[in-house]
Amino acid sequence: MNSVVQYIEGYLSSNQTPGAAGNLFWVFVYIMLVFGGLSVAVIAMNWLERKILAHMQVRLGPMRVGPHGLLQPIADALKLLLKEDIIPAEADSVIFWSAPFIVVLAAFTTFVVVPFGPTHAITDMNIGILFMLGVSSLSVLGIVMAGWASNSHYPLIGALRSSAQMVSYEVAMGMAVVTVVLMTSLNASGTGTLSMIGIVQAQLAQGEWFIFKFFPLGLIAFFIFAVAMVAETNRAPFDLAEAESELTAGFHTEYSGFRWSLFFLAEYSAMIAVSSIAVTLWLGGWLRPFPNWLSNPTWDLVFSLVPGATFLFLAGMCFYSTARMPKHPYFRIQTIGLGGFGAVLVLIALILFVPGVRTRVQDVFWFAAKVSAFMYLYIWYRGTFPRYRFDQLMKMGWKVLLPMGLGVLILTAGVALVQQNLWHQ
Amino acid sequence: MAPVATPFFFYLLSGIMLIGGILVITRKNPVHSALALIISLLAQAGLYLMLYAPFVAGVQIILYAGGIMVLFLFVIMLVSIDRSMRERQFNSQWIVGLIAALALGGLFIAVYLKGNGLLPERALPALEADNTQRVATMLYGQYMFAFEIASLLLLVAIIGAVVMAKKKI
Amino acid sequence: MLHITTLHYLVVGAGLFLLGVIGVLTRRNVVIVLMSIELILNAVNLNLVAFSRYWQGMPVRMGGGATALHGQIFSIFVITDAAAEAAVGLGILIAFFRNKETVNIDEVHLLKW
Amino acid sequence: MTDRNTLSHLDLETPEKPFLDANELIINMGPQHPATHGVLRVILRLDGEKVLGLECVIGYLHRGVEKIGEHRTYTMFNPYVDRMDYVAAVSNGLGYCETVERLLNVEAPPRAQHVRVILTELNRIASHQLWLGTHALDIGAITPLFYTFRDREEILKIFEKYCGARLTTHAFRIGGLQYETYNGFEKEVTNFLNFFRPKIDEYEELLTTNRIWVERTRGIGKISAEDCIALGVTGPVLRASGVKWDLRKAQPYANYKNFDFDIPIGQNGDTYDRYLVRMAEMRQSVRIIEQAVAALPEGPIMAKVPKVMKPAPGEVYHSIEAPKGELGYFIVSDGSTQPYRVRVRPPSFVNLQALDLMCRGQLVADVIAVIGTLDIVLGEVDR
Repeated sequence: MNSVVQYIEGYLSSNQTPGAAGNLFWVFVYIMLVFGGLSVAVIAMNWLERKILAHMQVRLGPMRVGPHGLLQPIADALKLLLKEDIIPAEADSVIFWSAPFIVVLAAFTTFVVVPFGPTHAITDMNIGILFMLGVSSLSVLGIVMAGWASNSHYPLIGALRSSAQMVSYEVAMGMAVVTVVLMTSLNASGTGTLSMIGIVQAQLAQGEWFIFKFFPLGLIAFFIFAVAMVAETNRAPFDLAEAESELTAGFHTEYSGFRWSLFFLAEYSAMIAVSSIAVTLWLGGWLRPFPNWLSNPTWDLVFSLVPGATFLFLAGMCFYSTARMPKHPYFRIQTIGLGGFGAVLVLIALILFVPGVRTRVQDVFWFAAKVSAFMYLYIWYRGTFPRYRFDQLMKMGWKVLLPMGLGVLILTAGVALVQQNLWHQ
Repeated sequence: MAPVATPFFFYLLSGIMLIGGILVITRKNPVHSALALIISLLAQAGLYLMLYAPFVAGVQIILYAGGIMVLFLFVIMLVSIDRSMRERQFNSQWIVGLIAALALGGLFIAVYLKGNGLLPERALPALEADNTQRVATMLYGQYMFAFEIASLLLLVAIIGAVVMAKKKI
Repeated sequence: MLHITTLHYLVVGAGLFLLGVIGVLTRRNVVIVLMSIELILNAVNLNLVAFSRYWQGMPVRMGGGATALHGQIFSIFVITDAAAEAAVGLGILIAFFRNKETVNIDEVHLLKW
Repeated sequence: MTDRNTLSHLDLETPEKPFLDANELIINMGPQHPATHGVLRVILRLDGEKVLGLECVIGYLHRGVEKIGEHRTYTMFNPYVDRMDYVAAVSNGLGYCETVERLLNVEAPPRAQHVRVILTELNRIASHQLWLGTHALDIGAITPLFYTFRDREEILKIFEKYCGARLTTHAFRIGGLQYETYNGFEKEVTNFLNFFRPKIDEYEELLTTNRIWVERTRGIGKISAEDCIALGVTGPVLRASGVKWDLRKAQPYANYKNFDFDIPIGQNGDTYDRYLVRMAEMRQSVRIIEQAVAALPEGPIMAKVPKVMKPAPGEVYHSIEAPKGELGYFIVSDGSTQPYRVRVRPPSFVNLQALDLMCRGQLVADVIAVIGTLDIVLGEVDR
């Protein structure tokens, strides 16, 4: 028993990722944590998207299941699991059956290298960002398989559209990513890195997020990536693959029940994955704001209190809504539920205030906060923009983003060369 | 990180790879063949990782599995495969072809049996850490010219493919 | 056999190569023939990377050492060529299909149409 | 005149040569499809995503309205016409009542005429709102739908208060109105106008300068004025092609000649212009209602019509400017209590004929946009 505690303590004091340390037990724990957290994030995202979109559209959104519809995603999940799983008679059943799993697998596997903190990653790979782009590009295969196996015109067109779209935007995305990789090489040794953790550490060492590097070059590269990542995940305004007004539902038209929910899960996981890439590459990953400038112990303390304070604020909102609930017996359970949810949030906040937890977890908090900003953007786009047409989408990818990416890459290389030469003199 | 259970993973991955290869050449439906090929390619990427070539593995996944095979699937879906699936799958000279291939296999076996001692076993260093940087240095240093020619080749291939596949230019 | 040597990789590569050759020589469907060519290229790649690994263990005076990554570089070039080959091959296939309405390779016996 | 070839019918009878083209694809869009506004079935022949031609298959909502008219008395047939263009039921009723009034040689009193104009124009706004919401939804902007439906609710409330129904109103009677306006009708309508004016700006803010919206609509589904006239296309579609033709000005009915309003026209005849024309029409409708409410006269609401209507034998064709275009009624009387023949010229049906011409050479996504911009209601197409 004592040795177990020592084992855990030994890990907690180490400063390596479990993968790099070769510690299989902790790798397993981390995989469970990441995928559990991811599932919770997808569920929360489902609720938030419906709520935020509803409020943008002057309506309330889900209000029935649980207080303010908080339990709606669970009800949805139950409904999907209990639905009949239909495989069309003429479908290629093996491929039809396996396509959703490939999509989900591709979306989940990318999280192996996402750094939630300097030690909070399942593993750190030498080819981290390459691995992420490669594995996320495998989801195209799942989509093509789903569209083809359904043996129906709409899914086929949806699959062709989405695969063409994803393959095209990967090119522009790659250009933006290479720009960042080039920026990481601005150190004394002159070699860059593809490792996700290495990229964040390079930002820390250079004292600025890469979005501000060589202003406006970093910003343009970020913009290219931010556009390409929306296209890459097939979300509005680039949601042609599942344009409901044209192709009913695109490649998953023929899917129902559990398999459909897997596509849903994969879509949201992929959104979180690409947002994680954007955060890691341009927005300093797990770094708190101003890690170099405001670096005395007082500021360290202040910033490490922010996560707990955020949860306290959310809890306060919960209690405020509880107080505003109608005083009617019909709403009693909902009021109690909302109050209970607030209490849970307070509990989390209190745990986050414990000094040992505080310092370990605040990295994850900053990372999650940055990612959620992107998630909000996704919802905002969806509420605001009409849909692009396919040729316009392609034109944008190949004629606007790609030349822009090439230009930024060349300019960055030039500026970096000049700076590097100055360095060595 | 030290490699774990190397023989197990080697046999697993090469088994998947070879089974995938067999499926590629025996399936009736080209889509099934393509998917088997993708599985085979992914297993091969795993083998590259075991050989401490992470960059090649990454390129294999992005380019082969994510790029070339999507192109294949695209074309298979564009051309109608129903008719060819109902027809004879192997050509009339298949026996001759098989014999020729097996003769080549015999040649391989002979070579490997004969030359087994040529490759003495050595203690190999684990070199994953800066593999990508080294590959980059070589690619843009020593092999600069070849790299440029490769890019030219790709350009020609793009133009050629467009010229051939497009009805009206 | 507990230790995996270079020879193991070479044998696996040869097996894959053979499968590719059998596919090219026996199948009628152009798409599958093209895929078999990909198999052959991949078998070559596996050998190249395995030899690259082998050379990393050789002494530096013989051209080995940690920087002996020529095999990996070559495999990258082979992948590039495979991409070019696939693009052109599939382009030809589409043109062929449009004119002949078939994907059978033994019906390609004219040099013009 | 238009070139015959551009209008030549799509030949679907002769079977396609199999595998002639690796890219050619026939897609059946509808009748159950989220973007065909009901039960329209469109057979698309595609080259990849490009439309080579299309054919509409209609009749899924056919209820034989014209035939029913021959077996009902003039009064009994009145509620049936509401079921044709159910989003602009008031206009349908106005057209029918006015046609029968012409057959009977009676004229509705001025107050009735004014109320008719107010309700018809309110209905025009409601119809355009529904068009805007669904059209934007088709193009992928999901938010305008909720905005327009929120505001359309206010109009429906006024209808409900006036005649008890929200959608199929049956607001008018032959010879005038059945109901006097309720207390505070003028005030509520004025309130609505004040509420609605900034809302049009809100819609326009979401869409008019939205880059994606402009890219999706400008130059899409172009149709020239000549083609419009050759095909008999009317309404906002015709006006967006630059023809200043509005029956409210050209052949004033009700008492539209007393009101001052403009006819908005476009130049390019594309989807974007049709959007702008309809937005401007909403503003003009607000202007008309404003004047009508201000000048609402006192007086009777019903002209003297016989209890049993037996119009003298004869025939009348009368048409009005419905929100979707020229809505015409051709009624033949044989002197009995029932019409000998009722023929309706529905704008949606005629406008739908332009779909093939407008979609040729465009992409699948544009077919959706063009169906949306034609603003068809299948109840009216199939009758």
